Amino acid sequence: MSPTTYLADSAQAVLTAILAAGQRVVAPVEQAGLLAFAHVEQAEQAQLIGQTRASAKELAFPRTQRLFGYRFGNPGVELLPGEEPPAPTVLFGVRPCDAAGLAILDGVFGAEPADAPYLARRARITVVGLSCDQPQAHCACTAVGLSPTATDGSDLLLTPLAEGVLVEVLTARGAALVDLLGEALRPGAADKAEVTARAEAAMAPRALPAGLADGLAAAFGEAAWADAAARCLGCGTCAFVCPTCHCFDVVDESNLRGGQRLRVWDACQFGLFTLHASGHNPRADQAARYRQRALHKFSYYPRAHGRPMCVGCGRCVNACPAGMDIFEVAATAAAGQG
Amino acid sequence: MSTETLLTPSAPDTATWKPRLVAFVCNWCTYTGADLAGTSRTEYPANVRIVRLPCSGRIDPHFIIRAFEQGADGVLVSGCHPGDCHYTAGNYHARRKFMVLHALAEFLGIEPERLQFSWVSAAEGRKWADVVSDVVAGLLRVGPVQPTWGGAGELPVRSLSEPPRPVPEPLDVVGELRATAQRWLSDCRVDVFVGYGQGSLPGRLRPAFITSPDEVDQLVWNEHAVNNLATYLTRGLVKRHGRVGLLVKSCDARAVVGLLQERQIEREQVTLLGVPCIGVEVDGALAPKCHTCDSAWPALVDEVLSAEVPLTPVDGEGLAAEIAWVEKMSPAQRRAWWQAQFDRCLRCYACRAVCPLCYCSQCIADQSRPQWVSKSSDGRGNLAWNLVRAFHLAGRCVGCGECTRVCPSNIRLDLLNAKLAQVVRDEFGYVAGGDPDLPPPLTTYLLEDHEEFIR
Amino acid sequence: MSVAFYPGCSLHGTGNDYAQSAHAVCQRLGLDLTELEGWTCCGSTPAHNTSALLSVALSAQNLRLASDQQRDSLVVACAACFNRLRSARHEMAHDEVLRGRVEHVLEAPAPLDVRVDHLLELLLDTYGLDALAARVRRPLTGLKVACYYGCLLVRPPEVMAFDDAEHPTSMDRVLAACGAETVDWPGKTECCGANLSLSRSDIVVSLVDRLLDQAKRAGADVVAVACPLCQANLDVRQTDVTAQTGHRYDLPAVYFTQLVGLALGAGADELGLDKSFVDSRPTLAGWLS
Amino acid sequence: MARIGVFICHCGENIARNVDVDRVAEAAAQIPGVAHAESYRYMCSDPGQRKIREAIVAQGLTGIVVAACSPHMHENTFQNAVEGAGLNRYLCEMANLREHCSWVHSDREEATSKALELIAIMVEKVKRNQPLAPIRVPMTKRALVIGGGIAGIQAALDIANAGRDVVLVEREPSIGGHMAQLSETFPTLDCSQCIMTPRMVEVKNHPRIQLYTYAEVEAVDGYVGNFTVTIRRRARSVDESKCTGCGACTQRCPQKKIASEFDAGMGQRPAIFIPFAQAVPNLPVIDRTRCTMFLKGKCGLCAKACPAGCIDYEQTDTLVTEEVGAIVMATGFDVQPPTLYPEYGSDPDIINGLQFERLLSASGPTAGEPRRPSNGEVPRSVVFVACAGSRDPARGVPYCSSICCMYTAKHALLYKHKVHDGQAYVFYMDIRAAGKNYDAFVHRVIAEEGAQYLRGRVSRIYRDGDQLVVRGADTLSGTALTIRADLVVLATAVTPRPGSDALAQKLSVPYDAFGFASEAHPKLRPVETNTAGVFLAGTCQAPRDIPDTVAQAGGCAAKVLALFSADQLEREPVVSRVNEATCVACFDCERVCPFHAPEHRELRNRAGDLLRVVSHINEGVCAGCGLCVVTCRSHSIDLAGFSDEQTFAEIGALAPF
Repeated sequence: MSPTTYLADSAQAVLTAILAAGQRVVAPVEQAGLLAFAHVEQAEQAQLIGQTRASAKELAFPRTQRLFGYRFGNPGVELLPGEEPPAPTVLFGVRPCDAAGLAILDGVFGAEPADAPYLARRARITVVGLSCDQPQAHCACTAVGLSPTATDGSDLLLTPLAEGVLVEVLTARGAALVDLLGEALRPGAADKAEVTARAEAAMAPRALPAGLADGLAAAFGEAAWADAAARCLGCGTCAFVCPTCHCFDVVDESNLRGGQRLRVWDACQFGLFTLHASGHNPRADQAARYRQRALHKFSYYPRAHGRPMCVGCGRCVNACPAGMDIFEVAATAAAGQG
Repeated sequence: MSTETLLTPSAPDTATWKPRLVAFVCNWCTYTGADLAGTSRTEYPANVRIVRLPCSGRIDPHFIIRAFEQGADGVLVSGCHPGDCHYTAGNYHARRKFMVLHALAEFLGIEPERLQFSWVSAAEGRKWADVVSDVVAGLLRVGPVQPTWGGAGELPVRSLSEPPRPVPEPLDVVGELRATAQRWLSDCRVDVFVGYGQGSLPGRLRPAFITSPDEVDQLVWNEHAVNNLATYLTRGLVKRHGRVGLLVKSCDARAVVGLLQERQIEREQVTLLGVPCIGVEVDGALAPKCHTCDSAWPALVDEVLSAEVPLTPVDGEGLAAEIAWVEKMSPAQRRAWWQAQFDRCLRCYACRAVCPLCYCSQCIADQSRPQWVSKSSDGRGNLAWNLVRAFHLAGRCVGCGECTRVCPSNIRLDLLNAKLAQVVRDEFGYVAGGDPDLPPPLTTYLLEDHEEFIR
Repeated sequence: MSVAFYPGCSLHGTGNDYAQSAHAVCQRLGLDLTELEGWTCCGSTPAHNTSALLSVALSAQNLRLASDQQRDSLVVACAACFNRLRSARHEMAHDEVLRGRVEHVLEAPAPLDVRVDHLLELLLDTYGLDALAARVRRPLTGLKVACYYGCLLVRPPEVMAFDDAEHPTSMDRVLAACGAETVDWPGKTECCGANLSLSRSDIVVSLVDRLLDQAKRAGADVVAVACPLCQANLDVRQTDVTAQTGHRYDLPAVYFTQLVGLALGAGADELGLDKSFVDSRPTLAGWLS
Repeated sequence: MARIGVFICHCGENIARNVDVDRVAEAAAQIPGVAHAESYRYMCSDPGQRKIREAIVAQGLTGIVVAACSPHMHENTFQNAVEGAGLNRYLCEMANLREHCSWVHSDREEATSKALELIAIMVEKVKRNQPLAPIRVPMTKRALVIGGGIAGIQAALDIANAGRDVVLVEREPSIGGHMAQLSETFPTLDCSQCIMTPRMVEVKNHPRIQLYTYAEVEAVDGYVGNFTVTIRRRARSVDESKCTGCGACTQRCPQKKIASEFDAGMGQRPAIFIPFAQAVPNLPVIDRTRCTMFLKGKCGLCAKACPAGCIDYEQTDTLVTEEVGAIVMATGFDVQPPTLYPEYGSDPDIINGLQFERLLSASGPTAGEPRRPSNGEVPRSVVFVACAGSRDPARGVPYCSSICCMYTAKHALLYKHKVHDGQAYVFYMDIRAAGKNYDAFVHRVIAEEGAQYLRGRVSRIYRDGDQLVVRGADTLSGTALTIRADLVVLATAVTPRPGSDALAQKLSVPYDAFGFASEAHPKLRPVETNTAGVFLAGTCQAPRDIPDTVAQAGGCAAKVLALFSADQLEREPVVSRVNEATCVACFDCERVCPFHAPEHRELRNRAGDLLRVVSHINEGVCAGCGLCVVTCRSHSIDLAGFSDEQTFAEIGALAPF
């Protein structure tokens, strides 16, 4: 039985070893002034400080995914396969919040009936998490029961220590990766509590009120949603940068000869999201749409799964063009009810 | 055949490649001119496929984009000579639209050979044959379209902005701002006052909607007041509250002009409070739009806050310098540069959501019969979306820069907008956001509009 | 704008009163009229009767010099030189083959960057009539002038692009700005006989007779000209006219620059008023202080 | 599910020579959605058409592609054939295999594969075609004629005599136009007024003609069959209902020396005047720009003189509105003044042809005796100059004014008839005498009347004492000429009537660079315009003489009556339609539409509350250009027959097989 923790010189060194082992790696890199997950071939390309603008979900749940193709004959239609999933990949440098997001998506897409295209991609991904030692102003993982060093969703978790990094092996897939890394890892253990405490202390205090799930559900009919959502402009930024949002649309694109059926990201803040073919829209205004987002995250999902559908990465707060803050809105709405 | 090749062309076999030219032509002149080439048995290359439409004014730029998506190597647009239009003015309007499209295509690095325009009359069968031969020869010269949209790889990134400038100390207008808002609300002059309040993150402001005179203390003003509040005018604000009081900077006021011009609001529904502004902050520095802003004082306003405005000379080139930088690249480089940007587009439509002039109740990007813009967030759909967005704002964009500020993927939408604003200014002598009584430049024309780009 | 003055051969010979008065005028107006260094013959009539290439190349050579000397414009007083230089420029601009041949001869690129302007254009367009009127010290009030343009200044219209070819008024406007009264007369663009003066003086005499007759009938005190050959024909041939037809006119033919100079306060000698056969000084006495 | 039939025509050998029609038919049958494909030697022949009709019925086809010649050639033929089999005619499209393929590509392989693609494109389109029904709009069977010259009078009388009401609007105080000013007409030398004035009176007395003189069209709204016209009736300052036309007022007016417009400045009139003796209506009008009462606030002599008390200095312009279904534009022409060429100078004895007409007219200021304006003497020598502005792109107008050759010949003849010993010279470029008996007339003037015709141009005209000296060239003899003349008559260029361009804009009728209104087609639709329901008569369209003008006016009347012959208007259904649900009412469509088809439609709920205002395209006006469709950013407008979806489908078929 292999040990469950190792020590290494640095996260960079671990990455170097993974690349040396011939693994395909996706890691945060800087592109046009922002951090994004991209394919790296050298460890130096990776940027291991800070938060990527978009979450890590795209690798498993791409923006656009071909479900299948078809070709028109005369008569008949010939079906063609869907996308070929990418080669096995190590997703390196994933923050604990993003890794936890993948864990939530695994639950959603893995539940029966299981989502084959997602699982096909997910099965080829090994997640190497990287604990947060420099949280940002919008970070809120502690408010949703996670921590800067949480292990959810990671196969391996690296936690920077005063000297070197602690490598926690969390899954069999993680262990398999470790087996490829040879001397870069030394068996050993360290306590990450101090790292955790220091990072948490650096975070702005944010908390969700107790009984939020029920409070929000009770506030469903409140007129206050309209005020709360007044500044929301109805774009999809919050959903698209969110590690846990997973709504999608299915569209066909075709011409005389054939076409393809695609799955593309969708967002509940779009007016079109719930528009019926009849022209009726059950969520007719932005207030209803914003309420849906808040309740899905903090009421419906927690009531079913026992935890919020939010990992506290704070991206939606940071990226919102209009300064919407879902924590603030949810707390206010629930409190207003009480 | 794989599914890719059904919709998106794969890299052609250069040995057997023959250019595919799609010609969009008007029914009365060019189609008939092509008929005449036939009756005169004037031979020309068989590479052309004609799509007949009633008028060059009916040739939608989307058709051209779609033709490229469907594997055309080149597109030829042809109609009646000026003065010959069957519908009197269709080609004059078309000429303006194509002037803008032509400039946009060039700016994006699409080789000029691929997008050609001509006037061919019903009597010019010979000219039709010559034009087709010539365009096909041009396509042979530039070769097949490389299906590069959608997989750019790494590209050199350069920060284009002029050296960042510090943000000046904000003017102290808060007291008068609150007092004015209070007065307006107390006097029932407005039912809601829209200004800026403190955001939930440190150093951020966000829109604030004040409906009671007691709440005016929530209003603040400083260099973080970035949002263009005019956007809210077409987002149900009037319907929900009635008369709106709106705090506007000079750039925001220009957007209000656009909305008046396009009849989206009635002047009397809105009471404008102008705030003198000497610059706002984006990404820790003075916003690029402020480098070249020459007016601290908004126009059109009903009242204006008083302040001592320091004289700051407008000496920057702002976006013009960056446009020039982009234009210095070769077409291929330009194309790759833009492609890398568009590839990042998530299709979150934040650019659309914040734009004060994107107010359609149903955006064409959301329509599916026909599907104007591919919904896929890949090279194809992203190119179409970004082209359409820029084209629809040509002559209308007031340069508030909100789209670029909010883009989570840092796409330089402001450069596209500013380039088209340049074209509209240079070609049609028009600057958006000035006079609410002028017609928008793409809804009018002059007989003497330039047409050097048309054969 | 930097200009060079192209005098041409006549202005250094028979027409030196034209040159004298042109310099006097420009000096008083503060216009630089430095001669083009190293100028040569424009080709005149003989060249283009001999060889089209030669006539263009000779003029082009002078334009080349002006270009080398960083001049934007070549200012010309003689109507014939003006015609040749502007024609050469026009022909080079419109005939690529010819341009190539000229470049071969010049061993240099065709100097199309240099404009050719007549002195009248300099006063009208560059200096401006209002500015000119403001500098007038002795208005020519009461002096009736028949402005005579002749053929070369205005024709062919598409090449010369100088005023209305059939009814030019530029000289009229310049002299009106100086206070003179210009008369409307039918002869302003008729031919004076030009260089037939030597070979067929009979023709010249009959043409001059008609011109003087028309000017006289229109009430002119003097005829103003912008060409040394026109001046010579209208001036020198008056005795022949009298001898052959019995018509006596005693109508002075003066350069328009002499009249402008007069208005600007220049003296008779400075303007070369002593150099003509029909003495203009008695007619102009009232303005010679 | 679409069941498309493809019918490929050999066109004899025209298509079959370069296109392998059998292979195309075979491949076309494989195109998704194609239920039937066949080829035939002549598809447009009766048996060919029968094949189409039979296949529609037998195969239950839902759309037809005829792959043959240009749709401009046979679209109508095949639409009729399709309709004959019970299928909507707009479910038929044509693929142009002849003009656009077999005739221009000689490589049989290339032409064949292109032909198949052209068919695929149209198959994709026709799958999305919608059955369309012709548009029917109600119609006001009443015509407006603008301009009361011979063109307008003829059109008005023809329409009225056929039993339809006519509104005739004339800008001047009297109808009659230029023809009333003329002396005698070429080549027959009828007295112009003698043939004109009875027609003027007929107009006035016609029960079906509503005449507005001294009035202008202020605004035109609506569309064919349904125009609303606002007419400004300018204040005559005379009460029409009371005035008897006795003329007492005009005799008392102290202002007597105003140049008469009717006499083209050759005669004079008072400030209150009846333009000419036979004016219709025979009513005076006060020229307020010259009347002492209006300029100085006192006078009132005419009011005192009027026995009926009908002078009304306070009268104001009034606006009247008329509903009409068709409009005839007959605004006529003007001639340029005789001062175009500075080298001719401006001399009282240099006049234009119209002024000479007045000098020759029995009703003119000299009672038909030609006299010199300068001194009233009879000219002994007259020089006529043709093309004095026409056909001179450098300084005048480039076009031929069409009537000058003939009226100049007539002038020379009339002058010789009146001044037997006078000499007439005519300078001309060439003689254009293309009408019936015209050439004979010119020859008569030269040979029998002794007018001296000189082929050449006049370079200069100047006064010499009492006479004019005309210098010119006779290019036939190669000599320069100097002619001493007492009078010079310049045949100056015919131009459109000032203001006719503004009127054309109101009518949405295009006009050329000179201001002449443009016909819809120079050969086949010479009296129609591109604005349905608006027709052109006379010289507002181009210079022409009286017989042509009268014929064209009659043509207009026939077109108007043909339009009125149906109970409703029927129009091609290729029109734009607005999706009211997505229209955001920016009204850019209204800004770009050349035809003013977009209207503002109010959407109300059942309680009648205004919900929104949206654009609505008036189908009666829409010409189907599609400009609004492209301009609409939300694409809330689409064009039937050339819809966005159809076009996208065509583009989707462009990729190679």
